[in-house]
Amino acid sequence: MTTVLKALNAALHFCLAEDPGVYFLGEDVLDPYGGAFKVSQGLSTAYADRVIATPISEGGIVGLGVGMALRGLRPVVEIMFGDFITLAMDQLINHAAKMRWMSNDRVRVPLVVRTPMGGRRGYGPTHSQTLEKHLLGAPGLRVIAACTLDDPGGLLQKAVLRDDDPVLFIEHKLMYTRGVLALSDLEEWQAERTDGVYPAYRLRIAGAPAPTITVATYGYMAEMAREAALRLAYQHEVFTELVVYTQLSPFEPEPVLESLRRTGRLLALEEGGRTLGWGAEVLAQAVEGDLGGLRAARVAARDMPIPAAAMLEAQVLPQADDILQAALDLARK
Amino acid sequence: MTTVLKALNAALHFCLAEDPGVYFLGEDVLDPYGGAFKVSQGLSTAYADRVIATPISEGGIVGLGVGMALRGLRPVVEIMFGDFITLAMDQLINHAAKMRWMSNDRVRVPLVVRTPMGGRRGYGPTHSQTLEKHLLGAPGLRVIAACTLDDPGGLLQKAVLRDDDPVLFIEHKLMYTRGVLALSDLEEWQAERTDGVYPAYRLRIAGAPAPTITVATYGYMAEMAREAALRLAYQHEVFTELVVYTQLSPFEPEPVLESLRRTGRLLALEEGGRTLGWGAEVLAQAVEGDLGGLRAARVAARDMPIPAAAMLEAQVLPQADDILQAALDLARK
Amino acid sequence: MTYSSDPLELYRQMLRIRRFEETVLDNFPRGLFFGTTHTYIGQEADAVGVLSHLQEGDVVVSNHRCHGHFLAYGGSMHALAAELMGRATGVCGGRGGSQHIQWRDFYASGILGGTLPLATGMALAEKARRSGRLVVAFLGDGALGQGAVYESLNMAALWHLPLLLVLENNRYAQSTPITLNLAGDILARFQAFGIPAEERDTTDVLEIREMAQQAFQAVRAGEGPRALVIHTYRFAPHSKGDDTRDPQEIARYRERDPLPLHASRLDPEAVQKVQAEVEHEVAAAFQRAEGDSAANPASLTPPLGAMS
Amino acid sequence: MTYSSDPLELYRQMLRIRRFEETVLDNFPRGLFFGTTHTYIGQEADAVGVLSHLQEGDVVVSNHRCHGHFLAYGGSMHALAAELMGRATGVCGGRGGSQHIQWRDFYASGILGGTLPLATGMALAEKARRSGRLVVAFLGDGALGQGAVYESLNMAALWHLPLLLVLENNRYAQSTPITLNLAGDILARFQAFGIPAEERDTTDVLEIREMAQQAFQAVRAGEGPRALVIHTYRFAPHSKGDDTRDPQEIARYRERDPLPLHASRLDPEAVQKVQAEVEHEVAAAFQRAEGDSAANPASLTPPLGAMS
Ligand SMILES: Cc1ncc(C[n+]2csc(CCOP(=O)(O)OP(=O)(O)O)c2C)c(N)n1
Ligand SMILES: Cc1ncc(C[n+]2csc(CCOP(=O)(O)OP(=O)(O)O)c2C)c(N)n1
Ligand SMILES: [Mg+2]
Ligand SMILES: [Mg+2]
Repeated sequence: MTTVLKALNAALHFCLAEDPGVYFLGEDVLDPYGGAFKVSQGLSTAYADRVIATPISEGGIVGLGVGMALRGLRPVVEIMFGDFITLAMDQLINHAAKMRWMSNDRVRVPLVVRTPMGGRRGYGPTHSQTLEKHLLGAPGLRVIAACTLDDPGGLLQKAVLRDDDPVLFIEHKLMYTRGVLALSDLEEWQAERTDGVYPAYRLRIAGAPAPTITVATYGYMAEMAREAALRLAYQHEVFTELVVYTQLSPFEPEPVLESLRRTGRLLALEEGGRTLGWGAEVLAQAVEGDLGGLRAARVAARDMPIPAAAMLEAQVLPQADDILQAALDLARK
Repeated sequence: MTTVLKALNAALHFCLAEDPGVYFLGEDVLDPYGGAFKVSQGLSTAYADRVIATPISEGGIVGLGVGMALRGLRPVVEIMFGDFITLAMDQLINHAAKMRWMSNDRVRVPLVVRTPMGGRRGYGPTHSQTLEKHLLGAPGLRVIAACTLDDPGGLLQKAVLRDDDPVLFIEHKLMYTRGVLALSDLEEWQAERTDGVYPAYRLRIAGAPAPTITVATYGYMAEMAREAALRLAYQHEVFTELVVYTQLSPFEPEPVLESLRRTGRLLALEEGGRTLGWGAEVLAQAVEGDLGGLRAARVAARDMPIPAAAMLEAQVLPQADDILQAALDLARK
Repeated sequence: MTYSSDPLELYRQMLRIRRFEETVLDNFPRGLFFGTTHTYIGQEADAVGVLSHLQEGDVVVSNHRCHGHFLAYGGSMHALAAELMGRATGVCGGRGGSQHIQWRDFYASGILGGTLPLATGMALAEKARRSGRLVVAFLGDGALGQGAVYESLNMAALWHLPLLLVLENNRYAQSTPITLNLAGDILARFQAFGIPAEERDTTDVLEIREMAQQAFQAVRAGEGPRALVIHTYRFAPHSKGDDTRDPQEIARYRERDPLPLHASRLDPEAVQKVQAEVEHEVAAAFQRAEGDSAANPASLTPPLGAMS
Repeated sequence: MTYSSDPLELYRQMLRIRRFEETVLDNFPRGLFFGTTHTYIGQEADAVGVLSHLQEGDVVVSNHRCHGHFLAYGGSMHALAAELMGRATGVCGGRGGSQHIQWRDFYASGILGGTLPLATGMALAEKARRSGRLVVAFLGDGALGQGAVYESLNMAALWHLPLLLVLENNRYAQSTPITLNLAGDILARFQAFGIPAEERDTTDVLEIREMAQQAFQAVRAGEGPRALVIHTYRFAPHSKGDDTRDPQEIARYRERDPLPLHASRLDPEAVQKVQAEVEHEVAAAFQRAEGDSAANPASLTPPLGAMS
């Protein structure tokens, strides 16, 4: 079984091979180092002139990518830690996302900015955050989050080769070493994929009774959600349906609404901070969906910086037990 | 009647007079220019050594303010247009907001960053945005929005003189020339203020029947909400209760929940883009509030950059008619 | 596009900008425009002198004060007027307005300094594609406050990119004199990043053209970035009516108005003929734009395209 | 706090850092620490030499590689060890971890370059309060990629702030050699902003101390910012095990290890005594920290305080 790391790395190799316009840029991305999280391993050896080690200039290199994209290339820019995406917000929000539209659709910005988010490794307050929530809802910017399901490499590949608009591509640090789970390999689960380029996935425990809770999530939290779903089913006879998104923004409510029409209960999970997190939009769209009798809750990080010490970090970030508890509370409502 | 502009200006004069630790910094803030929107008029004449014209370095001057605050001053930093706050996101999210907490509460960051947001003046895609949504839910950062009601100057004054944590203080460009409305002067309205430093306001049309819709909003949209509420009442016999927030983040749900318990219908209004806007959090908290039979909707900008041409801009930003229509739809549900 | 080096044509280009901008300022009170504007009056020699070296396909990256750059680049005066008026026929269909102009290989944005990383990336792309094209990026003295500028200088120099930086030091950023904004030395700032730079305090279009010649050659020859620092002055307010500068200072700089300075070297009759032609062109452009229909809200497309 | 200029004490300070860092690296595989670390091994002379000029109340702003700065500043070795272990007794109660250390007038953060605006603001505050204090800010060669650095240099120079910049060029940023990161010249970058700068390629603590002397004097005398550029080398990996540098290169630089270099000038017996004392201090610090109780989740406070 391939890992998410290998899948992403293979996708980048494929993209560079496939299209001579693809460039890969970032800090410390050259071999033998191959990037802080090793996603770029081998790229510079194979494509020396299209893999560029950049200075430590997160804002600058995202802007660089915008300029390259505007002139017909398909750059992929790596931001070493997602925490530093704050340095590129102006380039993302005021340049990358607007250029096409401002030009009356005359130009395109086929840029991918990849970055690892997430904690649980004790890296402390500036190296553990899940900050994509601050970039959701920026018009003109697509935000995609990989997960272990199906084909994370293919997801990246589509963003790089087929998407003519800027994509912020989120990876969770803990996911890299996890195995990729083809839908057909998910033996305990009955899994479906929505249509569309960046699909959502619907997962139910195979053979279980009809679910009474819809769990909407993405990224690494989908791992925790699967674990929680199994415990909920086997230990508590509470049955859930997971809806795992890959496209966070623009948010497409239909997959979650479709499930909610059957369950009426919604649990949104994310590792980022609760307030104005992705889950807020999920809940908002759910209530706007006029389903009648909707009950909903969120599990997310406490609205707090992320401490370095393991025992503190565990208190701030959402844990499997938190999911369990929230689901049980919801089931009782 | 004083204007919001005069009130904010007077508050700054007061703060500088009151506390020798208060400093005012920003681009073009010196007399006779007095700032792009004239909020700093007269300050540099009266307090020459504590009012500093800075280079055009939005990130740098916010960081400068963080450093000043850490060393015991109370800096107020003006960002000329709210659109440029993207350049200071790293300083706000990774420095200002975390310093106190990371230090185990050893230090404080009494910094105020003021900035005008909003469109409707044809300034185009990079000078018309309402971007505070991208900074809501950043732990350790308070986001306050002035409105015409009550005492916008007092709000700023509290942020500057009494708040030991970083505050992002949002002003809407169109509000500057509006008159300040003391609650007691609001003759058509019955108005109440919540307790707390940064209050919320509850407004009902005086003598009207019990409201059936709660309208949650802030800033300049509160002006449009009042106008819409009057039209709804007099033309459509739909009665609303407005809940106008000044503290956007951390979001305190109680004022809106309290009203919702009576109305069951929620309309959230904001000028920023709909997706993951402030209204998403309002709706999410409302549904989490388990009120039963909640109906809710949002009025916000279309998820689109803001065009320069007047007729285009009007299509993208929410208008009074949009509020009316949304309220009527909601009333029928 | 071809760019003329004929002195009379250089005069025409400067005059087109001047008369366009004056017409904009004159008509603002009429409510013909919505939003804001930043005029180029006084600085015309910069754009015209520098861009006279452009070749087809070269890229120009401009800033908030972009009308002059755009017209010198070869942009349509009518389309620019229409953009300012919010007409469907505007350069960007009314979406961009005065500060956000995109057409062919010309790009302008109102975020100071933020355009420099873009220009650097564009230069990287042109180098990568071996297109032989170069990128000319304009910036003002005030934009030197932005960190993004230095991130760009570093990368452009490091990778020997075909980027020509044109710093127009008009001595003010909005209301703030350069002395309150800038420490050290402008030229040294470029040089510290390994970018050869040259400066001139002039409004003479021929001198600017001549100064730019070598820089263009070096950049086009693959020698990496170059910077031109032109010390100049704007005669009109920062945007519309906001001028707090000493009127005597303005008057002093007006004495070296680039237009009469250059015109004095030309055949007066030819100059008169050009003046009449430009007068006609400007009037026609504004008239036509005024008659065009307003941008149509139904034309607004979503900001993300469909995927292939 | 008092800072000694006694050569033996300078040696002790360097050794304290060295042995602390070595102990951290040795113990990482044991799972004693969580998260990451960046050691200062090889660069000890920078912090010790420069900070020997500190006076009570002076401010130090540090970066991700902060242990050495912190110990030279006078921070507690036990509290630092405890912080790395996530103990309640850690400098910041376990919240900050290796990169985020705050104590008295010492501040470190893991966002490269972003600390420079803070340092500039602190210098402004000290100047405003006429405290006579100055701010020393450390940064690495890699941090020169960040635009925030130049925004800060500009402001610090413009306002003559009491800021001393110490650039430690260890020739690498993580895995990237400086030649791939930096165009032009480091010294010139400071000078271009009007900041007098001096450079030295040395690991000699006395030389560094001497070089820093004048800069401290000038900054303290109100002459505005100064920069020191120290060309040095780190002997250990960037963080824990990630070293892709040529072992021969490392060996070459190890020949000018600041500790034996300085020790060779000292009385061997005194050195031995210091070594024994430091050995004891380090062992005791780690042992005590290991015995301390883990940070208590119940101690987590909300990130915003109550208002007065
Ligand atoms: C990032 C950013 N900050 C501030 C502004 C507001 N602003 C527009 S023009 C200007 C002055 C620019 O000065 P300079 O770069 O010298 O250009 P000039 O206007 O003199 O041509 C300012 C502060 C902006 N557009 N973008
Ligand atoms: C804004 C930011 N970008 C990237 C990083 C990741 N990072 C940590 S240390 C480092 C290299 C820093 O090099 P340098 O400034 O030379 O300091 P050194 O590690 O050599 O002491 C990098 C890229 C970071 N911490 N912050
Ligand atoms: Mg200028
Ligand atoms: Mg280094």
